[in-house]
Amino acid sequence: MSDTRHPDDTPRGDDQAPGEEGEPESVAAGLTGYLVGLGLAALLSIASFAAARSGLIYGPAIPVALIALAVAQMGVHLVFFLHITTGPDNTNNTLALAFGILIVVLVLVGSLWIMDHLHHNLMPMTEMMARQR
Amino acid sequence: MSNATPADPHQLGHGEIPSDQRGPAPKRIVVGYGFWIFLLSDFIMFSAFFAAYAVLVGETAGGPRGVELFDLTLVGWETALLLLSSFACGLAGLAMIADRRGLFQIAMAATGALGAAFLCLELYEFTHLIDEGAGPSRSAFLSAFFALVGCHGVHVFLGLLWLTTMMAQVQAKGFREDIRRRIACFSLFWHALDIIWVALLTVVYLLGTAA
Amino acid sequence: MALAGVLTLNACAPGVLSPAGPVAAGERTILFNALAIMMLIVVPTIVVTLGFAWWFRAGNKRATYRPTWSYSGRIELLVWSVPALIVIFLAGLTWIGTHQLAPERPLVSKRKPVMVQVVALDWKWLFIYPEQGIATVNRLVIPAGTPIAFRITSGTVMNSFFVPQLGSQIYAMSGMDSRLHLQADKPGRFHGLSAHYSGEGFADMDFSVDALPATQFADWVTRTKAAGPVLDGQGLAALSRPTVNVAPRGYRAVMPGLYDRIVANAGVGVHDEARSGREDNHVR
Amino acid sequence: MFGKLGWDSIPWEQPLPLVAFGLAGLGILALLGWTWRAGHIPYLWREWITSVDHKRIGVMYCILAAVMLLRGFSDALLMRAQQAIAYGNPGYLPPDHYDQIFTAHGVMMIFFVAMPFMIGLMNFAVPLQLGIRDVAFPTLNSVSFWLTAAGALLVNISLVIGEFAKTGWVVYPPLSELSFSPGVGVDYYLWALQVSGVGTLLSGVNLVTTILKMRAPGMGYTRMPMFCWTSLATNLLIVAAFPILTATLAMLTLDRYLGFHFFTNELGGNQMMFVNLIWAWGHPEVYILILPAFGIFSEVVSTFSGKPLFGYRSMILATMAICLLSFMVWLHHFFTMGAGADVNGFFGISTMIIAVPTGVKVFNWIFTMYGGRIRYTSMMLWSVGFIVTFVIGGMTGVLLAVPPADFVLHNSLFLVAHFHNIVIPGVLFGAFAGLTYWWPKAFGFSLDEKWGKRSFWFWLSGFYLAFMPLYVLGLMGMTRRLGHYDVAGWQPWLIAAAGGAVLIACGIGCQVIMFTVSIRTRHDRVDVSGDPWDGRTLEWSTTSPPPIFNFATLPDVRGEEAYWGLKSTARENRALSEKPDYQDIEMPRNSPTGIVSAFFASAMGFALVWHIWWLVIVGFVGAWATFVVFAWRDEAEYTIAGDEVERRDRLRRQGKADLLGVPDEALV
Ligand code: HEO
Ligand code: HEM
Ligand SMILES: [Cu+2]
Repeated sequence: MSDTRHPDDTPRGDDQAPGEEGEPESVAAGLTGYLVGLGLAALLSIASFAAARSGLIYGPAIPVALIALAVAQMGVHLVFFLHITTGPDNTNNTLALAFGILIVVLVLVGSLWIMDHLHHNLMPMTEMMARQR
Repeated sequence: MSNATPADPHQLGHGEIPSDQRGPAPKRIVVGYGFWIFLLSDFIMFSAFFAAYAVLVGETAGGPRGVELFDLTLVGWETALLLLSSFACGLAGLAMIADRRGLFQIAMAATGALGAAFLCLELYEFTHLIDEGAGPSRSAFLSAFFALVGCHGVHVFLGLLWLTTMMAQVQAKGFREDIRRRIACFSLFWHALDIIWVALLTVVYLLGTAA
Repeated sequence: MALAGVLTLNACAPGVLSPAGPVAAGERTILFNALAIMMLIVVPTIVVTLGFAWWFRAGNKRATYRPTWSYSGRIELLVWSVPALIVIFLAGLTWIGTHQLAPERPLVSKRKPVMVQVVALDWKWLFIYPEQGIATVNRLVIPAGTPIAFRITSGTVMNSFFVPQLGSQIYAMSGMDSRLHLQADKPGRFHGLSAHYSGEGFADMDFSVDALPATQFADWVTRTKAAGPVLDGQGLAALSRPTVNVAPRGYRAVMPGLYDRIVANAGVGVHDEARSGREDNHVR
Repeated sequence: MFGKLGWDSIPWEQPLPLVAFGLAGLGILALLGWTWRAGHIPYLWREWITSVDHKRIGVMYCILAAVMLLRGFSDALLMRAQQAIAYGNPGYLPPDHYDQIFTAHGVMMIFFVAMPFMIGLMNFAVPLQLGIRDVAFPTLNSVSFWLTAAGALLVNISLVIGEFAKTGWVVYPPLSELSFSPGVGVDYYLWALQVSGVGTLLSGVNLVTTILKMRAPGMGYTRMPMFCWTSLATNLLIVAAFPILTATLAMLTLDRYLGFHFFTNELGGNQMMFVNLIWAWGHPEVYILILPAFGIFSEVVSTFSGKPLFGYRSMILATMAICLLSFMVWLHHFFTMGAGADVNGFFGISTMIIAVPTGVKVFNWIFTMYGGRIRYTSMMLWSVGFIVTFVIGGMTGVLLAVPPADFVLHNSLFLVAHFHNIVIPGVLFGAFAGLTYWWPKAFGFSLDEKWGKRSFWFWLSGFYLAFMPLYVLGLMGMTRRLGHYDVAGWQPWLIAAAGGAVLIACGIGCQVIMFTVSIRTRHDRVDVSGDPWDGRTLEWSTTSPPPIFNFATLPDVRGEEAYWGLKSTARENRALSEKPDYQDIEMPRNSPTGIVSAFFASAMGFALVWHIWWLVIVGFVGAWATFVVFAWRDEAEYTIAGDEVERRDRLRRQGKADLLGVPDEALV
């Protein structure tokens, strides 16, 4: 349905569709955005591979580095490709994202926590001894 | 509460109206927002697969572990293909804004080709693993691996189906308003798959081989 | 009032309200504490609901109509804080009770606990006494006044090991080794059952628990050792086949380490048997 | 050609379902034949089946729910009869059959009764309350509905072709794995829920978007009716929880179809992960059911007390608190799995914290009644009955949330009593109140109150008689899902419970009479004002039934209780608001996309159950092609001319003028 008062093209100052760019949509500006995004993403990907394999990072800390890099890269994708920002015009989109992330975190952290305890408590004696060795 | 004038009963265009009182949003925004919500729900679905993977990653039942199976070079190529595909998809969006149908089709075709190449690599990886006796029925770890990575693959496949449909539509109907909206949704979808891939790459392949 | 009604139940049929051991007794007390404290707010709530609903009926000319009254800071404060206070108390009770009565926590006692390994099968219970080297099916015999240290697993689907009068239940799961500590204070016979649905024969998956005085328990062990078959791998496979209403029986000896093998072999051996019976014929 | 399907797939040895199905089939055929003869088919197709109007779709959801309620309730009667007699004997139902019945009852009641009732009422009322013309995605809405119906169809087909799951409604593995449940029952479950689950998810997306992006001008967040708020919370929960269900069921499906080992006993599978995941969905699910009901009660209590809702902002806060908290408590369904005291304690406490916002809601309803002038319609009876009964169910829920208490009450009939104690007075009474409340809005005439009230008293007393004994039985150590038992002391209580079920049956009977009588006498009970209850929210500002476009011009909202404000202003000024400037209205065209895609989805689901692979492909391609065809069409909307809008709105204004006793000179 469309409401006659709001023809499709009128931009509303307060609101954006996710994926839309904030500035007046100029193709050149858009192109730069995607190029920067591509560059950053490529850089971060390479950094991830390097972190995992190069031996430059202290072994036990590799997972932390990888996770940090992954979060950074997801951020790059969100900002440069999906155009999700924290601008006032984007509040609804960001709030929805925050809700989604919250649930993802709750499900992941909760499940891992629960399963870890279950595993610890219910692991067969024999296996437990095998692991301690 | 409001000091509306008869001529402008809803004070549209006046900055003072709180943003939540300005009436229904235009269709473009409604559609984009709805699709965004859907994507978030998709992320949540993936989080369940990720949780299952994380719980089962150690359950190899005497079978091979990730380190013994994953080929990071292949995964590197996959990553590159997806990234480029995403970039091409961005270009398609720009072509649409510029109303350049030819450019749009070329960019979309590139997007699709890169995505298809990614799928081929993934299929190659899968068949290779299965041939080695490391198929999904080998252990809980491999079940979780195939399901998680495969779920992303299925999304790419459905994306390709959608992409070709959009190309055909643009060819037949041009950049109609509703088609533009759908293209915007498609590009959201395509970019979102990259985000999932980043998580996959890190959790499954890099962490799986780093340890 | 409702509480009184519930209490009188004790008499009619034994259940979780007639505890026969320290775990069940603790759980009943916690149950009553929690119930009582909640009644404190729930009963007045019900009374007030009915009261307001009655008094403010449209036909009542004496009731004052306040058509716009819809906010009161004080009441708001009250309706958030009173439940919150009750929940704080309950939370304390919960946290402490949960830790004290954790199933995996050994009971305090001067006597050395008796070990029992429990295996849920289709659809019967196998009890192995590793120290005595004997086993029983569908009848659990324990010494009264002595803590029992259970290890519980399943040779088939999920079940739950539960003796209401003794307290806590816990799931029996294939490949898992659950711990539970219970004790019967006095001699007696109790009803035990599976509290988690496990398929067609589930309803008949109950067993009896006999708590005997310590000396009689020793006698029983001796008697059991004297006769009956030996439980080995083959015997277990036969036992695993889906059947219902298996009469209680004893095994004079058990292959050593059988329980650990069942746990470790999650999914093989026993399970094949369990499965094969389910496919073709329905058990009636 | 037909996969695993053959003549022996039909349970010839079980006459009961066959006869029932045969009778139902005959009934449906007769109905269809009659509609055909009477020439109603084109009308049905045009105005209902292909309708994308949220009001019609809402009504269809409710019809689906009502029909499935009869189905689910007949299963309940069968179970109650079985348990009443099965002391020391096997009863009249073999385990094989009994186990299907309780599973089907649970599945049907949750997914195809409670959910469609709530989604249907939200669909119907939310856009009207928000002052808009439709939901965000009208065609998608129709797809959602038909997918839900397709899921219900699959469950019902399983009754005669094959079997249904015998695993309990949350299908715990390894019992639900291929090794232990080799039949097609679990497959039916999986595909029925996946198909309807997609529908539910899409409907969640649709309503979230509608509420967040499509409110009438002036309808800020803190001016939305309470029902819209609880709907928002519900749909956020749907969007957040259903994907988890989809993923979990997909894993089980992979185990069953492709030999994966997520939850098997062998090769490292972990059944506990399933339990964890299913409840990560399952707990939010129960709030998905109850929150809309809370919204309905809020509307009803406030309307019939003749007062605004007490503590509106507090209510919003409580709603959103419940929404978030519901994702932090799921472990309370498996305290007895052995996660340890820290984990159990944490989840136990977070569960009881929900009692606080819920309590706030209860007290706010009570204080809404305080100082009111309560009109005792049947809706108000349902509401008071709800409050009184629900607090008992909530209390026993909190009791179960105390792990040491749950260790002895888990899986007992005490638990069964707890959730029926919430689901029946909460969800069902809410649905009944909502149905009665919005019925005149939907159809232009009101329901018969006499039979409505009788039904209430039967349901209420029946509920107490049927479920209070279960608390007792639970304390006596009786577990759930028992087809027969050997404890003599249980039987009297089970017989009492069966008596309760009979009372409930009388309640349902009264409802059937209520609908019949009301429809027969509809001409005497016409609602001309559009506002039969002296309502406060915007749905009452339009006519009953509303025009397809709901509002001739979008209402201009100036505060909370938008319509109450309009009425007060009109009374004060002794005039209606100025005649608006009517314009053309564009409305979405009807579309068969929903039913056609659902047709393919059912075919695909059925084919997957029976391994008929060619039909799977046909189904998939068909569904995709349907969407392509839909996307291809050029005319998505049609226009209703401003004059026509004006003509229809003139009648509405006339009605309002009469209702408010203001002169209607402003009309011309
Ligand atoms: C709509 C459905 C619904 C709702 C709303 C609830 C609400 C609650 N539930 Fe229930 N439940 C529901 C449906 C179910 N529950 C279940 C199982 C279940 C279990 C698991 C038991 C077990 O398996 O052993 C627990 C611990 C709870 C707890 C609660 C609590 C604490 C609430 C709270 O939200 C209630 C809050 C309300 C209260 C408390 C009353 C009003 C408050 C007042 C008056 C304030 C003052 C009160 C206090 C401070 C106490 N539930 C199952 C079983 C599934 C299965 O196994 O098959 C189902 C279907
Ligand atoms: C209308 C009256 C109802 C009656 C008489 C009734 C009766 C029953 C009975 C006898 C059982 C089996 C209990 C057992 O395991 O021993 C049961 C289970 C159940 N009922 Fe109901 N019920 C009713 C309504 C509902 C409603 C409205 C819902 C949900 C919206 C519901 C949801 C369930 C669920 C989820 C189960 C558990 C199924 C399982 O064990 O897998 N019931 N009910
Ligand atoms: Cu719950």
